[in-house]
This record gives sequence, structure tokens and C-alpha cells, in this order.
Amino acid sequence: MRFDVGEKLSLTLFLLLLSIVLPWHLNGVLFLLLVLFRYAFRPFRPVSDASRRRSSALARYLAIVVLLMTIVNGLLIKEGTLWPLPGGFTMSSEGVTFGLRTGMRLLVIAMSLLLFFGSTPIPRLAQFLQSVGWPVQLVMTLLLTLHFIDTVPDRVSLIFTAQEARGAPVRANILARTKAFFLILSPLLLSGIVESIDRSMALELRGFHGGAKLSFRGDETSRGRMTMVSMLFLILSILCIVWIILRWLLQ
Amino acid sequence: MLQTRPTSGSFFILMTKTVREQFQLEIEGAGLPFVAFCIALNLSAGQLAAALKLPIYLDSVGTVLVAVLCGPWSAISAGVISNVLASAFGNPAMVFFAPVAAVIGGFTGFIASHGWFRRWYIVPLGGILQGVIAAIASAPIAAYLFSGVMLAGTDVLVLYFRSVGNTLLQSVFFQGLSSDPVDKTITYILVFLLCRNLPIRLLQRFRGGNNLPHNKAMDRSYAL
Amino acid sequence: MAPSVSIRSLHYQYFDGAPFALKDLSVHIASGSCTALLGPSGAGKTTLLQILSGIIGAQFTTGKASGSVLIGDDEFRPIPQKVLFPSVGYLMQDASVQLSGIKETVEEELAFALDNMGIDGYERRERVSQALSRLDLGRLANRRPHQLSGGELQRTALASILVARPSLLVLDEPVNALDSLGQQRMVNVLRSLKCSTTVLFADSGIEFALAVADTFLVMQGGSILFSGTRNQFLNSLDSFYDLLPVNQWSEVVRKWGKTTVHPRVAGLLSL
Amino acid sequence: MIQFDNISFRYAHDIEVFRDLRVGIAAGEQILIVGRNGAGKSTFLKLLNGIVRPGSGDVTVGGLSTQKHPTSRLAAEVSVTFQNPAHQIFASTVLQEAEFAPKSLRRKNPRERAQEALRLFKLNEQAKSHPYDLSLAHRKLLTLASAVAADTPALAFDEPSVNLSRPEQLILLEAFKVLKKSGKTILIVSHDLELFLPICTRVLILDDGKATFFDAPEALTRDQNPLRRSGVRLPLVHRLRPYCGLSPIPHPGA
Repeated sequence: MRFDVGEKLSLTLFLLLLSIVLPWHLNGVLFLLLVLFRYAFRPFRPVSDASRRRSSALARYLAIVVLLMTIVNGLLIKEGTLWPLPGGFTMSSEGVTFGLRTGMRLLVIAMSLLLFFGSTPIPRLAQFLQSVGWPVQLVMTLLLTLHFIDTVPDRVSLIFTAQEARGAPVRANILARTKAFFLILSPLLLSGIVESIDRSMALELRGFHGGAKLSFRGDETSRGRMTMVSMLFLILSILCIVWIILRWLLQ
Repeated sequence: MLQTRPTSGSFFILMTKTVREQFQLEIEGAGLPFVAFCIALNLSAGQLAAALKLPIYLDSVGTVLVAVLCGPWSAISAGVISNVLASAFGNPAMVFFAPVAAVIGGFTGFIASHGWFRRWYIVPLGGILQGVIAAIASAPIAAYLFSGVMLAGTDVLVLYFRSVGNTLLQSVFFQGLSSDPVDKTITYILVFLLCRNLPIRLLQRFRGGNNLPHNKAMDRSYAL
Repeated sequence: MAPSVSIRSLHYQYFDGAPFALKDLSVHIASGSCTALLGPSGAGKTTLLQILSGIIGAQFTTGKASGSVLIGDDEFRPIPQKVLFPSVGYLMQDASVQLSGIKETVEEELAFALDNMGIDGYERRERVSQALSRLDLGRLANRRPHQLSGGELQRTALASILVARPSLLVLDEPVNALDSLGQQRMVNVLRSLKCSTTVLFADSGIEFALAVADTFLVMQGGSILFSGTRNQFLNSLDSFYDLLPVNQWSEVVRKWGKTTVHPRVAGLLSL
Repeated sequence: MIQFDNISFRYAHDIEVFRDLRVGIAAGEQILIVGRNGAGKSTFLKLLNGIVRPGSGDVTVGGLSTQKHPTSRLAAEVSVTFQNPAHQIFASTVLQEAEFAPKSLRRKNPRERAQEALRLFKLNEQAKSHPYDLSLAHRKLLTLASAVAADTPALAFDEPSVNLSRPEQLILLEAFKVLKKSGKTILIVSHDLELFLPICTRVLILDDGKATFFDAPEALTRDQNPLRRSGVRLPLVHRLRPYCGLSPIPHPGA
């Protein structure tokens, strides 16, 4: 059962909307299901160990947030049955369920996004977006963003070093550090503008005019047309949206 | 239709062109790589602020730059892609705030094409207005989806407003009002300081070159 | 057939009121020749090369130009208004910026130009493999572009242009970032292109030009100062004392006699 | 003036850059630092003002130890300029850019020092124009001028001749001669031996963590092995001059 990018994308959309529809205990079950999905199901396994490290750190962080959210809401809200606590505080059942509802929702959202972005390199996403009709310029912009995401942080540290060597106040008081912020952003922007001008010329010099489609490695894998599975998930997503609107109106 | 040159007050052009044509018009010249550069800027401005231990976040400085130098539709796509990639690289909630980034890009692009970035005294006004609009746009999302907990320092404000007896939506909106206008005004002023003296050789390569302080030569040789 | 290039009294300003980047420039470049365009920075070398590639006419709509440019048998008055890809290939000074930066392997990078030309299938694979072998990038074909060294990046950028088989190849300072081994490779590549392609390259030094070029142009302040063959250039080295790094060279050449360049010097010059 | 006492240094991903390096540079000397890419030439400059701290041993500049003093204090003793002008030019006029270093070091009358430095590098007519309206070569000269404007006893440059064409090289040589006369200590990291051999007092060759040669340029032409081992070749013209009965390295002012 090979999941292509289109099917994974429509599944993720459906999961995001489902997390808003489900009550908190069903969201909790869905979250555990997704964790199982991640390890058991090949197409959802993380692509690189960097994304694996990043996602497990994030999962732990979010679990703490859910706990925090539940306790804080429980203490603050006064409706529902109130269980007295030592020191005069009251923990309201209504507050706890409210905290759990949003906490579980956040966990499901985080997990479904991690499943998608962890297992789909951006170039594959760009390839799919182009096959469903995105303009070639926008696809090129998304791919170029990846290049800049790799180079801009290094350039920032190089500029930071060069300006500090010239006496820029990077460790002084807050006002001086704000000036240093400008001293680093200005060369970054100027060099970014110059590089953008050169890159736009380089693209045109090799015939890029937004007409011809970009080719990707292993072109045959992206079946542009809508498959049955992604159609199913899109219909389910629409149902969720209808459900949310109805619930909001009837409240 | 005769190719009209978008000057300030180019609202007419927004109406008649389809979005795709307008986007392609805006990224003519050096626009396309610049949008990609500004998206990367959005994602790394926060790191730089942290390296300098500054309490500002400035994750829309790239979007505002694109709005000023290219135009509203490319700024909207820059904002949306920034938020989607931010959620891919570790902050999952950001994808739900993509509409807010679109509003920031569109609004800034619109007022930039009306010359709001031409005089230094109009820029802070634009920043405050943008901050209010951003607060209005982000309040329902933060309230209904995340019940006001955004894993950031400002969550404390929300709790304070709620304990004083406001509803969830009101307290999230008040928290937004207290931080967004400040953040956006700093972003606007920073972009103005960065762009006001850009030389003509660089400005003429961007569709929005005329949105910046009056360059004598720019009038005669309007870009693209 | 490799085109000849002749330019008649070309003037160019980047925008109204800007200083003249090119002032009354007239030159004729023979078909299939390998011409060195020498001169200090700001002499207008890059502007001239970019005008020939058509990028200036296409992107600089605010520029002011007069005169005429003749490439092969197409006449452009005053300058080409659209990018002359694929008949004219332009190698930029910074190879890492010339590469698209969006491709995952060197092989795909070469195919980028062919995508835009709508060439695919057999001819695409054949052109890519031919360009790879010509620049001996064979073992780097599947390497990721950002893992390449400066010299390898330069060869990849040049290969990504040669796949389009331009008849006029224009290069902006191709060797100033290369070590002596890289320069030697570039000399061999340009020599292999002689007669089949007209080559024009800009350089601020003279060692590389002496090794590969057959005609020499020296530019200053936007116009041509000298145009001639290798020996004419060697004999008049002294007049370029403060324009080109020739001081120690002129001493060497003068010591070895004005008219003919001593075989040992010529031998060493061929690196 | 500048003393490296058995410095050992490695970056996080454990490539050993220096192994107990000992280098002493007297005041008023001009040192040309040469070595293959990755031999640690840029790291050598970063050690000068504490941007990078040695694993063991100490670097003292003008009597100040880089272990004890912050970079902002050391920047008053040695002004380090890196290779790419785009990484430091921020101002919207040439004069503002040149004024930055003297102002942030709180020197007296920074504007005059900046104008003086611009005159030294023949940039005074363009004082009002935007740095990005200048050619790349002139922007490079601007970064050199803004370092000289800081008026520090020692100056260190990373590849100052890259991006310069002949006229700018002549301006650079003139400026370095003036600085040499006024007793400045200058460190130059460069591949361009043809340009700098005639004006430097000593050549330092860095090769896998060690200083394999530290002597006058004439000694270099007599024994080219350390140079060849470090992957750098004497320029062709210096190898040719002996065949024409000329001294390998022209005396300064040739």
C-alpha cells in the first residue's frame, strides 16, 4: 500500500479537522493510534534521524504542556463540581475537561503534522504541488526557500563575527544590542538583495520563464491525478467542516 | 488589456488581474528569489534576536520586506509559506496562523503601494494599525483552537485577563492588543530603516521600487 | 557555425542620469576565436558581456542604449531585448549563485536548462552525459551541489551551460577563484571549444589570458583601448602598466627581447 | 606586540587546527600568512581578538591576553577585517561606513579619522554615495579603509587583494606603504604572493597545525620546499625572473 504525497496530504488535512471535532478522550485515543502509525507503518517513518530527534523532543515537550494546561485551567475556572484543595484553592471538573480538550487537540495536531513533514521531504511536496497545478514560479520559490534556509543562518553568524570584530556592541546594554541587531540585519538584507538579483538573472540565463514545468528526480512516482484514497479523505474533511459549523451554530 | 504600470494607488490593477497574473507581475525582475530569501529571513530572525538576547520575535520582518519591495500577493504567499515551514521545522501551531500571516502580507502590501512607507512619520501609524488587525485576526484562532495557551511568555497575560473576569476570546484579544502592535511597529520601523536608502541600482530591479522614500531618479525611470 | 560579433559605437547607461557604463564602444570578434577582454574593475567588462547575453535588455527596462550589436547575422538595434539563450551561454562570476540551488544532484542541475528548452528523453540524457564527460564531472554526477569545492562548482556551472550547446560562450572572470590546477583545467576546456564556439571571457589578471586567448582586447572607462593578437599585446605590455598586473611581466618580456617571445617564456606561459 | 604561546586549538567537530603553535610578531612588522585552504589561516586571525578562544596556551595582543579581555576591548588593539565586504557593509553612505569603527571605539573626532582613511584609499570623492553604488573592488577598499580608520596599533586582513583589479591593487600597495612608514603592525592572509612578497618583512607558512616557515621572503625563494609542501606555488613570474638575470623578488617600489 504505497502512500503518495497527495494521499498523505489529504490524510493530514482530515486529521487536523478531526482533532477539532472529537471530544478529548477520543482525541487521546487518536493520538496513541498516530504514535503507533509512525513506528509501524513504513510510508510514515521519519526520513532522516534529524527529523526523528526533532519529533521525539517535541512530543515530550507537548505532553508537559498538556499537563500544565489542564492544571491551570482547572484552578482558574470556577464552574462545574469543585473539589477543594489544600490552601483554599478549588479544582473545577469543568476546568480540567476544558484543559484536556485543548491539550489533546494540540497533541493530535502536532503528531499529524510531524507524520507528514517528518516523512515527506519538501522537494517531494513541491513535486506534488506542481503536478496539481501550482504555478511554476511558486514551486521554484518554495524550493529556493530550502536553499536560503540552509545558507541564511550561516551568513548571519559570519556577519555577527565580522561586526563584533569591528567593535559592534553585541554584548552591551539593551539599547546597544538593538543597534547591533540593525548592524547585522542591514548587511544581511543588502547581500540578500544582491544575491536575489544575481539568482534571477542566472535563472533567466538558463531559459527559466515560468512556462516549462520543473523536472524532479524519479519523476514517475508522482501520479498527478486525484487517487481514490485522497478523494475519500477530502470528502471526510468536508464532512468535518460541516460538523464544526453546525455545532457552532447550534451552540 | 494594455499593460498599465502600477504606480501608487494601483488598487485598480488588483481588481482586474487574476491572482496568478498579479503574482507573476510582482515577482518580475529579482522578486522570485527575494521572496524565498525573505521566507528564510522570517524563520531565522527569531534566532538572531535570541542570540542578541532581545525580547522581540519579529517573525514577519521578511513578509513586510516582500510587501514593500514586491507587492501584496507575493507577500501573502511569503507569509503563508513561512508559517507552514515554521510548523514543519518544530512549532506545529504556526500552520493555523497562516491566515494571520496572509492578512499581514496583504495589508502591508496594500498600504505600501499607497506610499505609507514613503514618509518616516506614517510608518509607526501603519505598524500600530497592522498590530490591531493582526490581534483581531489571531484572537479567534488562539482562543478556539488553543484556548489561549501559545507556549510563549504572553500566556501569563491571558490568564490574568481571564482571572479578572473576561471571556476567553476577550482575554486572548486583549493579550494580542498588548503585544502585536508593539511587535509590528518595531518591524515596520526596522524595515523602513533598512530600505529607506537603498540605491537605485538595487531598487530598480523590484516591482515595488517606487514604494520607498522619494528617489528623484526613480520617478523618471520607474522600474519594470 | 560559430557567430562573429561586431559592435558599432555602443553607448549604455543603467538608468537616466547614471554614469555611462559603455562609451562609444566598437569592436569586431572573429568567428570561432578565443578572445580575452582585459581591464580594471569598472571598465564595463561585465556590462558588455551581459549585453551580449541579452539579460540586460531583458531585465533592465530602465537602461538607455544607442548604437548596434551584430551577433552572427542577427542585428540588434541598439541591444538584444531578450535573453539569447540557448544560442549565447553566459557563465557568471560566482558559480554558486549561477547554479539553481534547487536541484538535488549535479546531473539534475545540468538538466535544468534542457527542461526549460523542452528537451527530454534520449537527447536529454545524451547531452547531459556529454557535458559531464567534457568537464570530467563523471564521478560527481550524483553528488549534491552544495558538497562541491570551488573548482568543481565552476565546472558544474560551465557544464550546465554547455548542455544547451551555445554557439557564443561568454564568461565573466572564470578563474579568479581557482587554484593553479583549476586554471589548467579551464585552459583545456576553452582550448577544446576553439573553432566550434566563439569564446569571449573577461579577466582582471593576464596569466590565464596569455595561456589560452588568441586575440586580446583591453578596456578602460567603457571603451576599447587596445585590440590585437597575442604578440602585439605582449609587445605593448608597458602601456598597460597601471591597468593590468603586468609590471613584473613587462620586465620579463622586455628582458627577453621585444619582437619574439622567447620559447622558454612562451613554454612556461602555456602553464 | 603579538605573541602566540604554544596555542592548541580544535573546532567542535574535532579537526585539530593548531598543535602548540609558537609565533612572535614584533611591533611594526608586516607578516604575509600563507597556507592551503583549511590550514587555519582564518582561525589564526580570529584568535587575535578573542572571537575564538584557544584550547590551551594564550594569545597576547599589545600586552592584553585574549583569554582575559572581551573582544570589544581587544578590538581597540587589533582591527580584524574579513574577506567578504557584503558581510560588514551596513551604512547608506561611504563616510558613515568608515566612521563606524572609530565611533564604536570612542576615538576622538571619528569623522576626520574616517575622511583621512578614505583619502588614503582614494575614496574621498565617493564619500556621499551609497556603498552599493560603488563597484565590488571599491567596496572592498572601503572595508580596508574602515579598518584603518579605527587607528589600532595592529591591523589584520583576510585576503585583502581578492576582488581587486590592478588599479585598486596599486592603491592598496600605496596605502600599506604609508601604514608601514607610520609603524603599524600588519598581518595579511593571502594567496596573492606576487602582490605582497615585495612589501612584507616576513612570511609565515601554516601547514597542518604548525608554523613550518617564518622568515624573510628572500629565504623563501632560496628554499621553496616548505612552500611546495604547504600546497602553494611561487608565482610563475617569480620563477621566471632568475632566467632573465633578475632577482626573484623585485625590491619594494619596483
